[in-house]
Amino acid sequence: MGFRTYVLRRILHMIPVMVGLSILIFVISRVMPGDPVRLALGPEANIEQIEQLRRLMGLDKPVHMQYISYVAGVFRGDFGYSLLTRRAVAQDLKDFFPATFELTTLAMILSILLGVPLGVRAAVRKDSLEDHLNRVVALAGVALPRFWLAILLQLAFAYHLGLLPTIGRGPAPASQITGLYLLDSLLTLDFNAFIVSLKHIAMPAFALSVGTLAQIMRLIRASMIEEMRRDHALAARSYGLPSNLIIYRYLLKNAFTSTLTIIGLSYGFLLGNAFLVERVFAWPGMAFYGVDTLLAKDFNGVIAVTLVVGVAYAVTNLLVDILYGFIDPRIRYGEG
Amino acid sequence: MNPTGPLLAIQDLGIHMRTYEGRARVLNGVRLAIHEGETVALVGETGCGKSITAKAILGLLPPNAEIVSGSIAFKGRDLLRLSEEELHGIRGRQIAMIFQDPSTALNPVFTVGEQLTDVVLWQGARSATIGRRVTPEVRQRCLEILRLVRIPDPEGAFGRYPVELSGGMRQRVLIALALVGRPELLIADELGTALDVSVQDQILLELRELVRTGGLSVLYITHNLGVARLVSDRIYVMYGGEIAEMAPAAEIFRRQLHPYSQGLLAAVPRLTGTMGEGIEGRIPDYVNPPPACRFEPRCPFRMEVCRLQRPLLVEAERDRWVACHLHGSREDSGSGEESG
Amino acid sequence: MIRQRHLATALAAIVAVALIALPASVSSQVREVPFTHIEQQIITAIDPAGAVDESSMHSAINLYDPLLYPNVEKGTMEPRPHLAESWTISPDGKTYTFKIRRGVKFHSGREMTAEDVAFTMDRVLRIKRGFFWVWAPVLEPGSAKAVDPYTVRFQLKEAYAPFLGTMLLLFVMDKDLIMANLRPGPHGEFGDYGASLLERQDAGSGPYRMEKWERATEMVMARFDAYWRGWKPGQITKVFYKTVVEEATVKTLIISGQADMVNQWLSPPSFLELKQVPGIVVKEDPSVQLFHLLMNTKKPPLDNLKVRQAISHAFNYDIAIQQIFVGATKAKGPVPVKVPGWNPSIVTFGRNVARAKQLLSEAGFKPGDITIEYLWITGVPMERLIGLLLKSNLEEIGIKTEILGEPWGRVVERAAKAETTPHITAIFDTLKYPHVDSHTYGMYHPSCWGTFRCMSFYENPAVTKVLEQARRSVDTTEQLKLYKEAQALIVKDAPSIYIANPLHRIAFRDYVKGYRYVGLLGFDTAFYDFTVAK
Amino acid sequence: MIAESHPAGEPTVARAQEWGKMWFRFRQSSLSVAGLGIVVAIVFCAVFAPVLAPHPRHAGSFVDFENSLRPPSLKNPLGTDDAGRDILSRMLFGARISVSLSVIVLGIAVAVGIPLGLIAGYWGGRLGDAIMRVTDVFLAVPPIALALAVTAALRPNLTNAMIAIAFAWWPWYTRLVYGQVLSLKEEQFVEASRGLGAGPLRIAFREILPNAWSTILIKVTLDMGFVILTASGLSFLGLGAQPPTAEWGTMIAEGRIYLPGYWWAATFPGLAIFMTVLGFNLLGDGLRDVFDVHIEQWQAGS
Amino acid sequence: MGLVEAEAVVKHFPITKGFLRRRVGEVKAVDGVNLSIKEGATLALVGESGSGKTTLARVILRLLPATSGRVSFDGREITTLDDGALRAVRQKMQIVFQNPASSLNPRRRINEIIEEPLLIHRVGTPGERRRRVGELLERVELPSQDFMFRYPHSLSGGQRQRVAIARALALDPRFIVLDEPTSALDVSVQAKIITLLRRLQRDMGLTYLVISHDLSLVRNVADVIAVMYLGRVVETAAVAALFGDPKHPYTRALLSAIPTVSDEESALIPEKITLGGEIPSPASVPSGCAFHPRCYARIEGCDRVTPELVRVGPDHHASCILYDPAHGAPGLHGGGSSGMD
Repeated sequence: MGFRTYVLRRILHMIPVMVGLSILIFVISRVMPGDPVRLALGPEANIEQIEQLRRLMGLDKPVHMQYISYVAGVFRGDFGYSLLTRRAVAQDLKDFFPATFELTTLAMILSILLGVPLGVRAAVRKDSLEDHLNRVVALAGVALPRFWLAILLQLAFAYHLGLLPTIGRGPAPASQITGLYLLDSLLTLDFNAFIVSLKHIAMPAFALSVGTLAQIMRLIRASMIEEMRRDHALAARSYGLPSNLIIYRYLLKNAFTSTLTIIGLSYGFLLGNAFLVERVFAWPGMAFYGVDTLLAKDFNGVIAVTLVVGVAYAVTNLLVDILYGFIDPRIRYGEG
Repeated sequence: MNPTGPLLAIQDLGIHMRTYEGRARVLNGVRLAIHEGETVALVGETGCGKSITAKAILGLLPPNAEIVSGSIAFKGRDLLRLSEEELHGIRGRQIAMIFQDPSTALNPVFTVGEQLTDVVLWQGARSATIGRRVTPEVRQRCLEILRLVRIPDPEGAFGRYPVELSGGMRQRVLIALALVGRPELLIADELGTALDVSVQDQILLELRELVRTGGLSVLYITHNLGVARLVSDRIYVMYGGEIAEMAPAAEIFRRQLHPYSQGLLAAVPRLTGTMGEGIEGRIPDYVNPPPACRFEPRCPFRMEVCRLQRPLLVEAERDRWVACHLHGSREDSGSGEESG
Repeated sequence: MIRQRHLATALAAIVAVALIALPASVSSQVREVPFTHIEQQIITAIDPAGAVDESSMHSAINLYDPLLYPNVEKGTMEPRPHLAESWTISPDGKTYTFKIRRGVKFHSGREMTAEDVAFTMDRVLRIKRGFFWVWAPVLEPGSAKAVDPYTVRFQLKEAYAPFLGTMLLLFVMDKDLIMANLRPGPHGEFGDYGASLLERQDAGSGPYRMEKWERATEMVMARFDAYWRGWKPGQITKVFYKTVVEEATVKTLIISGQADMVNQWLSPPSFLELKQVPGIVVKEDPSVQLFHLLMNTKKPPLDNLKVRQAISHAFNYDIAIQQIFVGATKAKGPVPVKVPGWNPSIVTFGRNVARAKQLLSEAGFKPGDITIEYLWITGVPMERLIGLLLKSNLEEIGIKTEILGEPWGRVVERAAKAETTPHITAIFDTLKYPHVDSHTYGMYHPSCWGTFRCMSFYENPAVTKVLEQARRSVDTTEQLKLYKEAQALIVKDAPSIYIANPLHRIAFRDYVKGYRYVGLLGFDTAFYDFTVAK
Repeated sequence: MIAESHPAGEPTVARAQEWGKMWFRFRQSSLSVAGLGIVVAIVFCAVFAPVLAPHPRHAGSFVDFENSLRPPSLKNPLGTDDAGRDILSRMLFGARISVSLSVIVLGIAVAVGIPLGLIAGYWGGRLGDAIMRVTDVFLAVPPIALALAVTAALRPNLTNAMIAIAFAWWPWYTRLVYGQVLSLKEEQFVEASRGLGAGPLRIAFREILPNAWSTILIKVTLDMGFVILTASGLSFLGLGAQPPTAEWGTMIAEGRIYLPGYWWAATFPGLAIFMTVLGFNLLGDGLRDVFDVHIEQWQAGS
Repeated sequence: MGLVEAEAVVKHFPITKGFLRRRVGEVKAVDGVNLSIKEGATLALVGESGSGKTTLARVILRLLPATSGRVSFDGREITTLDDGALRAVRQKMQIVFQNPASSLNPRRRINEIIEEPLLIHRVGTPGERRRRVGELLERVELPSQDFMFRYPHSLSGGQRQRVAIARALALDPRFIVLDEPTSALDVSVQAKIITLLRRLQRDMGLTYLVISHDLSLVRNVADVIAVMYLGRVVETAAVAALFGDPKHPYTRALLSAIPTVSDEESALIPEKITLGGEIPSPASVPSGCAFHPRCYARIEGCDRVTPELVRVGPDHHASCILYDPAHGAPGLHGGGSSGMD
């Protein structure tokens, strides 16, 4: 099986999963006991108004018809109308998604940049005090309730030290290109804005990354230890190659490759935890929006957020798989 | 016989390993010598300690191993007393090892060229820089070695990943990697035994040719007596972490002095249609080994003394050394070092 | 001559204004006064005809001007002139005529006229959102007419006691701006009635313009330079109105100085904590809020008056007002004590466990027979504590309680029908318009069934009759008498456990001046009133 | 008689040896032992909460607002919460809830996930495909997001939170078992069993499943912590246990508004969750060392 | 008529390509093999990796379905049997795998492992089964009480293989496939196992199909040998004939590469022939005679003609163009076959 075919198949595999996901979440949203229309119209609305809006939104039709028209809408880029924000859900997503994307991406980068070297060090110094310390700290990262950590961070860095802003994304850079503040300010060489954005994103990104970082550190440690036991590691030593070359080029590439798919999966945990972290930091992202729509029983918002999260997760894993194939020739040359 | 002494001389090497079951006395007073230009085979069954011996020479023992006694003298220098840095200078450039399994001893995510280039560039260096500067000379040197080990289309192989190569080709690449540093001593661990017999045959022949033309000394580690007979000048038979017997290759196949060697050879199925009964029992428990002779519980000729006193490796006949109470020393043992 | 003198005065005035304004405009650029206010609830809509919650009111009050304004200067909620300079009421109480102030500019720069006022009223009545329900009983589209550019007349179907007070809630909108930006929608010739426009910008004449609005997190408002009331140094020029859900975060923000003012919904212990921080002022005022537990009179066994009375007797009011609400006054009936029209002669229930037990057995229930559901709104911790107190009090008389927290939306949803409404629901009710009617007719007249304010589903024909009479009564004394009579009747039927008129607390940095509490929902957070003296 | 029906008591001896060896491997890491210690302590607390708690009534409908938010003292070692209840007592009872919540959720996930994984992996075919497709759908969103959606669709309480989490959790076991089956299916002992004429049911349950148990056990151990974390996340958003239930997540959610001034109300339950999850994670790591025969196993001469 | 007969057995594995899993080719693992094993005899399948010998054995046991061809056991065709009938036949056909470390379930005790076939086929009462397990352990020369309750990993390789053999014997089979039964073992242990297998064959009248790449071993255990190369049998003969007078160039090369341990043996093998290259992948079998790219005796036509297995002596068949009557040039090999006709 060629690599290109493999990628193509992975992409096409996403379609039934997304259809399934949309059905699942559609059904869940329709059995929710709340009446979003009532909710949207406010406490003083009367029956007539409610019925009117219900018709307008097609909620009087049978569920499968609602689903079909929803899917048809999605293909036109129309995710329906949000009863919570009273505008097109697509517009909401456009506004909220970049914030989440920026946050989770930075958290992921942070996790990898910190987790990989820590994992390598722990593996190299296996069973030393440093290793034990690393492991306990890493496990602590996994074990901390994320929202609790977020609050503690706020108390430490904003309340006691006053170093970082407590909430929000900060002011948007003058020119918005991608909607990612860090990137936009860099692109326009607006370093002040960059620093401001960085200060704002620092705590939420760290709070979010801690678990994944720990996960990655553990994985890298385990697979580095495994790689170090392999014949080719011993062989490399026997050739008289310097240890930094062996560890950081030879073994790390193998270890990273074998942990790559799990790193991709851990992006899911990041997205999941974003639902809690964004709330604490009042980060205007999709997860924040998602919780609000959920509490407001805003069907269209909930479904759209779930789908976007699903797609983001799937695309990440797809990219990871492609990257995996790219660095591991065993995949590229179709062993499996 | 050799005024300068052997190239490599292992004396009384003892290695213990910490395991769950306790302290495993894996090597017990191993003694082995290799002279310049000589090919020596270390023969033994699974778990007899032959690979540990090889790894001990290069200082590549696993972390739970502990050297408790002895010395490994290479050109007069005791490798066991060298620092990791000094060993680093020896590995690959003076002593090189060809690993056993071609499917696992190559790094799967780097091309053959990358792995060779790195060895050419960084062998013996303290640390490597980030980039790889592949000059035409480096590339030339790599291709030259690939040609030396008879890889067809070296240019093509240079850019390939191990997974794209056949087993025989991978084995050749492993040999190439070991030869890059022009070592004086080559350790070949079960060379070719993971390959099909027809391919194994090619590789062994080619290596023999390389050794002959390059004046290399070789330590072959194998469980296959036929292979040992094919390639070596002298054979050490190892049992239970000890050297049971040493003899010139031609002679040991005619007549074995140690009961273990006898049993082992008898067990080999022959084309003549004969095949022995095998040896009773199983390899010794290294945590609680037999008190004196480690072969004693399985030995058909065991005597009282075998349980009380450890038999030492003595020269029972000319050039034939054996560790067994059945064979006394030819003269005053210890007067002469074993020699080839 | 006279004209000339006028002209001269006008010229002089212009010159004077120019002289003051010129350096002022220069210096005003230098002296920006930013202000950060934190609220825990999001602004659901900035269209005043879109929502009635406190945050949305904040946006309306600052972006728009109501026709009348509470008399904050005197510390009362009595209506005083604002956009309307004066008004007359016909003797039958059915015709209200307002004189509109001249020279009021919308943010578009156009001058406001009576047309705009009439348009605004029609729009609310047609959209049927926001405060429309306040006017719906007496007005319909077309009831408001512009007599001339500066006179508007409202023709009511019948006399309506709270009408003048409701004019505080009529936030006048820029008709031309809206009509120029119609999108297709359900309102015929009016399309969407500007709904989509008002998602992006305001159409008001208020002291601030909306600069940016991210619904979930932040609204930025900037000073409207041409505001008709003018500007003085020290007034706030830019407002960052942020939404932060977490109470701990809110505290962190004000303590660290990242916020200048935080909202009233923090818990009493939090305010206690803030009080001890130097540089922070916690202002406490007796509120016009009512905190009560609505008992669903249509749901057995609470349909039995004796059971309701028993529960009312079982509750420990002292602990609630002293230890949970810390410093609240005990609620005396549905009307908060400070509201004009409250009936001081009402006798409410007090804690009497023996009596409660007796009532319960009279009603035919034995201990353990009854399990009731108590609903509280997640995010309002005091309601949870009251629930815990109620549970422990009711245990004493053998009633079991299940405590259930649900988000506000779900509470509203469950209020729709008596069957879905829980036995007891905890509600903070703030005066919606400055009239006793809000807490009597608005909570106990069957017309309000289905809304969260009427989760008692209270029905007593005698009370209904009195309430309707009171509303229609033109004579103020008569009116108040009727409302007081209604209060007495209602309390006897025990449709709610009246617990507290809590203290209204708000925290701000000590350099913020000019804050005053008037009781009416949202009107204390008019940023125009504040000055910052750092 | 007994000796005959149960020859020589050998199995118990052999088993004891096995356990002994496992315990030896486990002991090698002090962190694993620490993890076990924490877990044992928490289970102990859960079982003996009524005995250990200084004020057992405080876990119920007791209130004492006079003593609300008192800092740690001799009477209340970890302080009191906003209803004047002893936090230590409530935390001890909270251990019961958290542990049983995890056990129930994982019980459901295992009971549903494993058979499905076995069927999908061993029988395969159209049914297997269908199972894995459905599993993929469930795995397409993070569990907490899915659990959130489900809790929002139900009445918020402890039982429903459990149902919601289990709803999002089972596919992980299906996928785990599926992967295990796929690799074990290729093992020779499975082929050997097939060669002997064993039916699929026998192979799935007698040959494959016993070999997957260790992996499942490790995951269950690690998940014990993660379920508690997820549940606390739901409680944080007000979708979990209802008052006066002394659930840790709810306790944090209730106490967090009093930070930083009355720090103890949220901090101690937070620590409890932290320690529990840490304990189960360390234990899980330790078990992995025990079961993963590759690690540290030395074979002489090979 | 042998106990086990294979006729024109073909086993192809499809190679799919592209997104739609189009079938673009086949791995011709077994490509038309005829075999006949006489009752009580031992047939050895010899070949290097990729020759298809293991696949063939699995097809014979119906652990894999055949693509085409027939396999019969005791005169009864088993390629088309339904599951129920197959179960009955399975009792009489057993397999012992190459690696006892992986063919024994690590989570089961030895007694459970040996008892398993009895349980599957519902043989006997628990007491009878227990006695039977003890008997079987004795038969494979393992002290029964000591071993019964241990787990496989606490046994040595040789002991494990004995357990595997005991399991295979549990149902009194008539035919056992021995798939590289000793290649994972040391020579001294190998000899013990071979001795045991021989004795069992003698005592129980078993029929063996041995799969091996070790010609020296095969020389000592087999009656008849079939040499496979890329899915086809290239030569088959009685042991003496094959070693004494190998006909096929591949067989000769294989024999010449055997590492020997004595001069007597060295004298028995053909002069050293070193083959170039390695076995091609079964997915791309060369045209004509599959061996031709590596063959030292290649002649014109080898790349076009697929040679049939033809009789080259009594019970001696080879498939090489040199012996094909249609292309015959027997002169070339006259020397080698002298005295055999």
